[in-house]
Amino acid sequence: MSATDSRSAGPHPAVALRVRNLRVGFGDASAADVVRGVSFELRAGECLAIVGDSGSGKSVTARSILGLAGTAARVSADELSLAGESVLGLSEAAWRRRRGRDVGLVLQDALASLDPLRPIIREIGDSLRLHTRLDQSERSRKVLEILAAAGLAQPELYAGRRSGELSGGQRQRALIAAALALDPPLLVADEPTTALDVTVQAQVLDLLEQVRARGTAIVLISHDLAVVSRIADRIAVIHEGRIIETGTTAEVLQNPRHAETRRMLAAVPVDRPRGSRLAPATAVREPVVAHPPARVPEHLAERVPVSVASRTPAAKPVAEPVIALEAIGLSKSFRGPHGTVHRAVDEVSFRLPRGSTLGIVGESGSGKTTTARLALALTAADTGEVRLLGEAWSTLPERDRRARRPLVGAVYQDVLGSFDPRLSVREILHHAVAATAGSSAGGGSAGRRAMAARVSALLDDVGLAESLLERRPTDLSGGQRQRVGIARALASTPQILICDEPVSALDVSVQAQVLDLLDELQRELKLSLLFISHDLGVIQHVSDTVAVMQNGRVVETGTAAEVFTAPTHPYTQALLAAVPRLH
Amino acid sequence: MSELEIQASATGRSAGRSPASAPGGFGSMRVSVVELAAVLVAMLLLTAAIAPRLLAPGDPLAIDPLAAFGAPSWDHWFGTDESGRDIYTRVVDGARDSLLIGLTATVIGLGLGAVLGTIAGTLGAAVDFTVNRFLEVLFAFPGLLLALLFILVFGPGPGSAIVAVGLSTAPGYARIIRAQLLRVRSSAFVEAATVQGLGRGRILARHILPNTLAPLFVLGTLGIGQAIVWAAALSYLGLGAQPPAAEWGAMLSAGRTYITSAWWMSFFPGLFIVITAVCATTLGRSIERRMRHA
Amino acid sequence: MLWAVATVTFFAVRLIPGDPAEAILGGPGSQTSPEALAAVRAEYGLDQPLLVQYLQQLGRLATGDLGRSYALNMDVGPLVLSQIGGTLVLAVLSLAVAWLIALVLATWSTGRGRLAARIGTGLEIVAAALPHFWLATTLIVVFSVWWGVLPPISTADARGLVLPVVTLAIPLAGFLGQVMRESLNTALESPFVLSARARGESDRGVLWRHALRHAALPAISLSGWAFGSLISGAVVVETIFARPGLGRTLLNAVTVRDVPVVVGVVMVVALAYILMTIVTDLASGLADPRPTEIGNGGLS
Amino acid sequence: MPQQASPVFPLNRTAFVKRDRRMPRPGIVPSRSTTLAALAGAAALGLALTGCTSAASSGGSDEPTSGGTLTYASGDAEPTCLDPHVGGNYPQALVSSQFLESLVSLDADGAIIPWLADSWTVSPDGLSWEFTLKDGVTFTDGTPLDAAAVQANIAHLQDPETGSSTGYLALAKVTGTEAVSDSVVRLTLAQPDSALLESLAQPWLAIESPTALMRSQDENCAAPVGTGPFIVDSWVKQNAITLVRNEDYSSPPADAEHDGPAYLEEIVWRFIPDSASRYAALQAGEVDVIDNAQPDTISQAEASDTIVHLDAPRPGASNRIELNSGKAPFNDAAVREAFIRSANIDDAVASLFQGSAERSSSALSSVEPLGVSRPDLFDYDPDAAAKLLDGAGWAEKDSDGYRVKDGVRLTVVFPVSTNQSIPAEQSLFEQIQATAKETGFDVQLTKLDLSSWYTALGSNAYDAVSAPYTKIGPDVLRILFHSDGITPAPSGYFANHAQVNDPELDSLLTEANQVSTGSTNGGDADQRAALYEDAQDLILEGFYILPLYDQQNHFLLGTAVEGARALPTVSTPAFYDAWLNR
Repeated sequence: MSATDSRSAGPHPAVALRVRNLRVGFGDASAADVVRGVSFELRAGECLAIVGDSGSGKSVTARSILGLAGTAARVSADELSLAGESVLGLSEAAWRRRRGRDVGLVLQDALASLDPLRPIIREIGDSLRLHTRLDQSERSRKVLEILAAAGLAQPELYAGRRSGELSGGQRQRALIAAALALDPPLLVADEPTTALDVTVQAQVLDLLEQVRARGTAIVLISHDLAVVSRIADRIAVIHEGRIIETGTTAEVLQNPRHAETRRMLAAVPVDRPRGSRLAPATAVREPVVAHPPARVPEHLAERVPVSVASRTPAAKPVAEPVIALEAIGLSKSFRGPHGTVHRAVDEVSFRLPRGSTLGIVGESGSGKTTTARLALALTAADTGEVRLLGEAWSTLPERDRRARRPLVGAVYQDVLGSFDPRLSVREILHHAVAATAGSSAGGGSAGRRAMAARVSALLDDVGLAESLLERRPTDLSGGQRQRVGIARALASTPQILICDEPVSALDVSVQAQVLDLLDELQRELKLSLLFISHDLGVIQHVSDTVAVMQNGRVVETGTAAEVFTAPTHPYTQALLAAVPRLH
Repeated sequence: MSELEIQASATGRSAGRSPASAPGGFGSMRVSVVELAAVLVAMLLLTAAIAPRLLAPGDPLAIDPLAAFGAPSWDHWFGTDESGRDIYTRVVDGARDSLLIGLTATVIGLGLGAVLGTIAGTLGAAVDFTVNRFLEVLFAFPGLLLALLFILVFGPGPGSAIVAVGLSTAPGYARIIRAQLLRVRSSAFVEAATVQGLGRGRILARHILPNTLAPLFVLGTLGIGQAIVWAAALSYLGLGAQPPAAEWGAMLSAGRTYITSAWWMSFFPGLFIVITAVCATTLGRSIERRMRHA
Repeated sequence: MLWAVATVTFFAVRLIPGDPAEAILGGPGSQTSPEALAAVRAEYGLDQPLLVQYLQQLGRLATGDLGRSYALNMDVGPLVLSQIGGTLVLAVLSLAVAWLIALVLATWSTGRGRLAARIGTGLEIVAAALPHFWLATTLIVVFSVWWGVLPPISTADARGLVLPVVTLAIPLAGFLGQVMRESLNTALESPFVLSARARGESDRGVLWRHALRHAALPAISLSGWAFGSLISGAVVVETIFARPGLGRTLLNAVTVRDVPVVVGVVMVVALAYILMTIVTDLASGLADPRPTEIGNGGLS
Repeated sequence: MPQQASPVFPLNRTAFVKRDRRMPRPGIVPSRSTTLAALAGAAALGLALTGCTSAASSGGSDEPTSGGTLTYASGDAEPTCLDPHVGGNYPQALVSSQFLESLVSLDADGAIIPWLADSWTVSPDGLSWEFTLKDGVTFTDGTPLDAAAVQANIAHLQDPETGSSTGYLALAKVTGTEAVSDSVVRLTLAQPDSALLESLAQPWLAIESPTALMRSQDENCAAPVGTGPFIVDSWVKQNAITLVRNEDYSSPPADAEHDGPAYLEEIVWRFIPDSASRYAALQAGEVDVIDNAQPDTISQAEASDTIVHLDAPRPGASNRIELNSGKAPFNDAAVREAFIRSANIDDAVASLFQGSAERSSSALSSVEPLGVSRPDLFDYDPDAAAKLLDGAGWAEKDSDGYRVKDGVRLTVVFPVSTNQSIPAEQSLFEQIQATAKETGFDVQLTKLDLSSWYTALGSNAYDAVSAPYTKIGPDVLRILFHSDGITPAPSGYFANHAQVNDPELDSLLTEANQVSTGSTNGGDADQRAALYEDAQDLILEGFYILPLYDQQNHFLLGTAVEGARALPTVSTPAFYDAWLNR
């Protein structure tokens, strides 16, 4: 590998990539540019992280480095050079000769980024086929070497498989291997670890670290400062198409100069105590996120008489049960493809005390989501039961359970899919209120006024402007959608909120706002939260108690403090070790 | 994810996609020239169907044997047929019958398909199984044969042709509707409604059916074109509209005999069948695109 | 399944007004004598109650005997066998040509800008709207009458196949092409295509190595349906181009109420359709080896 | 219209001769030398007219040359059985004329001439007929043609198992057969039958090998064995019948042009139901002869120099619209006449048939020597029609312009068979519909397939109908207009669509049929002609039918085809004398 020695050649290794005043726009010339003058440079063996929120222009920047911004893109720059050679205005044919050989690209979703119909050996072999004169058998041999180098154990076993037949980690390794097949001096990695489990994420970051150590220059694109801080030498923060801050990783993390950078740093939930704000009130563009601290439920009750009645717990005003939700020995199996039986949830028990948050954490396939569905009584458990406020819940027939459903709200990961696509925000909330208020809201103009008041109260609760009422969810941003989802869950004035990965599809900074919102609502409305996530940082931040799941079982429970400071189970320890932190 | 959105939207739409810049709904997409043309053609066809005399003041049935087989000319834009009738007038006049046949047949097919599909999708596994087998059987019949059999049982005529085309398109619709229903039924928003405590019936009425049946409009628009072609095929086989009605399929059928000597007799009715079908398809597709992006 | 087809067909055809015995005696045009009619009724069991006839027919079908044609003075089995070849050749060739046209059109017009895509889509929509009988006539006029390059009827050599195949293929290509284009565009926008480009793959390479395969999937599963529609089309095309085949047999049989032939042809067509569905399922499986259901998804 | 009941030349043939000078003509020229001269003239004329070199260079010979394959494209339905004894319809006659032969034939003047029978005699009472067979004729399977063979054929036709309809009815009066000697066969009749020879001349009563008739019906249907100039070689259903030359042929009819085997080596008999395809195939040279040529292609052919037109109207009835006198409104003769007077046929025929069909005003085909034409009865005269209707009580008109009586609209239900009426004829009906509307008739046309059409007739659900009927000789009148024909056969079929029920007519027709004649000449023949003339006057003056034109039967031939003609019997094409000049 030729690049290996270039790094050790001297204190100033060769410049691998130089970008000066890159501007990229789409559509009409009148439309605002997405990238508005980005400049940076990168030397061999160096890793530059470009960090920014959705829409900040970071991916477009990454793609422009490979000339892949798309046919509709207008790309201009004062300089764009790879290893000192300008690539501005290269013909498509010339670009093709460089791609894969001079620069490689790794995308986020390996499942979709590798052709699902072709075995990975062919996918990786394509780079060799395109840029070398190796014959078929030589290519196969080389691919196995590359896969091995990418850390894939037993490459000969997996090389013939398609991306869908590999695990997430194997897949991502294969994707990186494909980009590195010709050992290009520059690698562009666009969110390479997003949506991966923490342990896999750590492995992938380790792999990238090795690649960098071999002398490859890496441009790492991410929205998560914690992730990049692990391997980046320097960080460039991009915001609205401009790089607002660049510096070594240490400089940026410790002395952020720009407010946006500070905001992004603050949004990282890891090691942030329960209840502390992740998003500054001023940094949130939504109009009413900042609640007046004095606000209490009674304040709402004054404005909306209807909700007073429904907000008051229906039963047991005096001796309220201490446990909001309790799972006792839950098990659930699914039939697999070849008659195999897969035990998704295995003897799971937990307790959610009233007004507190129970975080369930685990990697994909650990049974978290099935647990959530069991808790919502959407599927029946094979054995065990879920009790709600000390009374039967999962064992009831659905008809009887229906009356108690308003007590439990749910917030979903795929919030867009959980909305009826025909409905506007107003209709979604109307339906939600009507579903529980049912008869009490009644008809007539009084009912309509009460309904309108309730809907605006809900919007107020989640910090959304009324101007969004007529929108459809597809026209909202990810954060706004999740707020609408929360408002819908609150419509029935539930006592318990079950949140299944509510923030995992969101950027860190938006995630911070949603987490803050949930925290506030919990305190204001005395909600009990069952919070499910694969992200230990999030769980650590939101939970009072934590249950760690692996392969359908709860392997460790305890208070957040116990679990995160003194984990007893080796799996928990491994998870914690893998959590990206701000270094 | 959102980065990919930009990639996807790189073809023309605003890449920023900030909420404020997307007013949403139909207005957000530009109307293309093709769509405009389709709307215009559709309006002309509707005018022809509702008030044919506006576009062609003549009598579509007026014969003039001495002017038979006239090539297109200033007096007769589309020429004359074997009885000296003006083909332009007849084509305009035929719009009503042809559109009516296409429309009614599609409505019947869709309606039947919707009922079958809904029954299959809602009344449990046993019914689903039965209906599904039934649909498979119907599907194994070539559509034209189904129509032929129907017409032979109930006799030829426009009514039969309409029902026959409707019948033979119904299995296709039913399958689409059933699949859509199953998809909607297992969708996250139906689950969300369950969590809200809605009963099965209300979920069905409020969420599942509307979302299943909403695409029917588009499906129908796309289907009208085919229905018209099918009905024309039946007329061509002499099983559709009866003389002297100026239905396009029947005109085409009559004109086919004279194809080597008077091409205009079959060309223009055929052209209008194709234009109508293309127009319906274009409109259907554009509505679908808009609904998807709305 | 076949039983259901047989039942539906039997009763549908028997509902048709008219006397099959007359059909047996060479159609109503001939001036039948009552004696002959009676003889024929007895010979074919038409004097039996309908239910008995139905059961008899089912019994025969179960033993693979398709019965005897009323009108053609021969057994249905050999008749169908003698006619199926022509239709199969026509259908298979048309399917192949339709695929070819759709592929060429889709690949030509993709990635060449909006105008090419518009033209491609437009051509597909128009093609899908073309009625077979109109297309056939137009082709005959142009290629046989005006230019005299292709025969308007079936011939011993392959030239006679060109026009009928093209007639059937063009509308089908319109449908296949629309589906193919849709999935081609989806595939071209997917991340794996971006990955491939990032490896230095050319437009052509992306198309042939990646996108086309994805584009072909829905079109393959559509081929079962397409086969059925080709049989419908064969009814018209075989008549116009004077080709021997099941379509023409069927049309003739339906018009003279030759129940055994109608049932026989429909059975064979249904069987062919079922086989075709199996073939397309296999082909889809070959083209897309991914497990169809949840399988190794999130749970493993 | 000069057409009268003259026994000479039917007008159409005259017209045809004028139009198609270059054509080999359907059996009008008695001697070979004249024909050859005519052929030579035709070739010369073709050259002179067109200057086309292909005709000259591609052969250019006036002498018939042997060999080659002729491809014939039929627009008629494909027969289900090639043995015309079984059933007996026109498509069978078309193809079986190539390989089967009858006892007698007709010459161009409609006179009976010998074929397989050299001569015949009839007893004075008309009940016994003796036919002397031609010597040395063998069937193509080697079986000799003898009296026993004829006996076997008549037995075959009369056997209900055979399922014969046309032949069966034609032999209705034959009660017995007897082999007088090897070469003389005697038929015994129950009553005299003046139409017997005409019946025997029909291809549906052709003589087949008795050995072959012993085979199963399936085998016999697939390849009947006769004495004809060609032999059925193979039959691929829905595609083609291949006929090969009979090298031992020895029995041409008396009006044939040569002796010995046919010139053509092979005939490929194809079925092309679509008329446009059929004509296109002829134009493209894929086929040599087509039948059922449509009027527009005929006029195109007339204008072209590569296609020759052969017009051979079928015998029997003319094409006519029959008015159902069995029920209202046409049970009133005045209404029938009003309808006839309100229909503008002449203009329609002129525009639709473009000169290929002549207006008829006879119940019989113009090739029938005994046909009576009454042009005066069938003029277009809407004023007269209106007066007739006024007089018949249909004086009022409703808002749509249709006549009404007692609140009932003057409606004429007119089912049209798409199988039996060519498109031009269907258009003609539409024009009648349009012109009759002006007088106040609401003509309701319904296009039906054959089965539905027969059903409509069988259930008496029609007021007007048009059905062709082919039969040699005026006896067809008895079938179409005798009141016996009103009663449907068990199949629901009946021939008297006009539902004429006139005892006077019945007795005329019966009597004419039983005139004892051995030939169509002499005193008996005159008596027969007179009876039929009276009968036709009754039919025409009763306004039961609206005659249109002869049963159209047009063939188009590629220029390479020489010497083809239509047999004067039922106008089926004959290729015995045909040869290919290419």
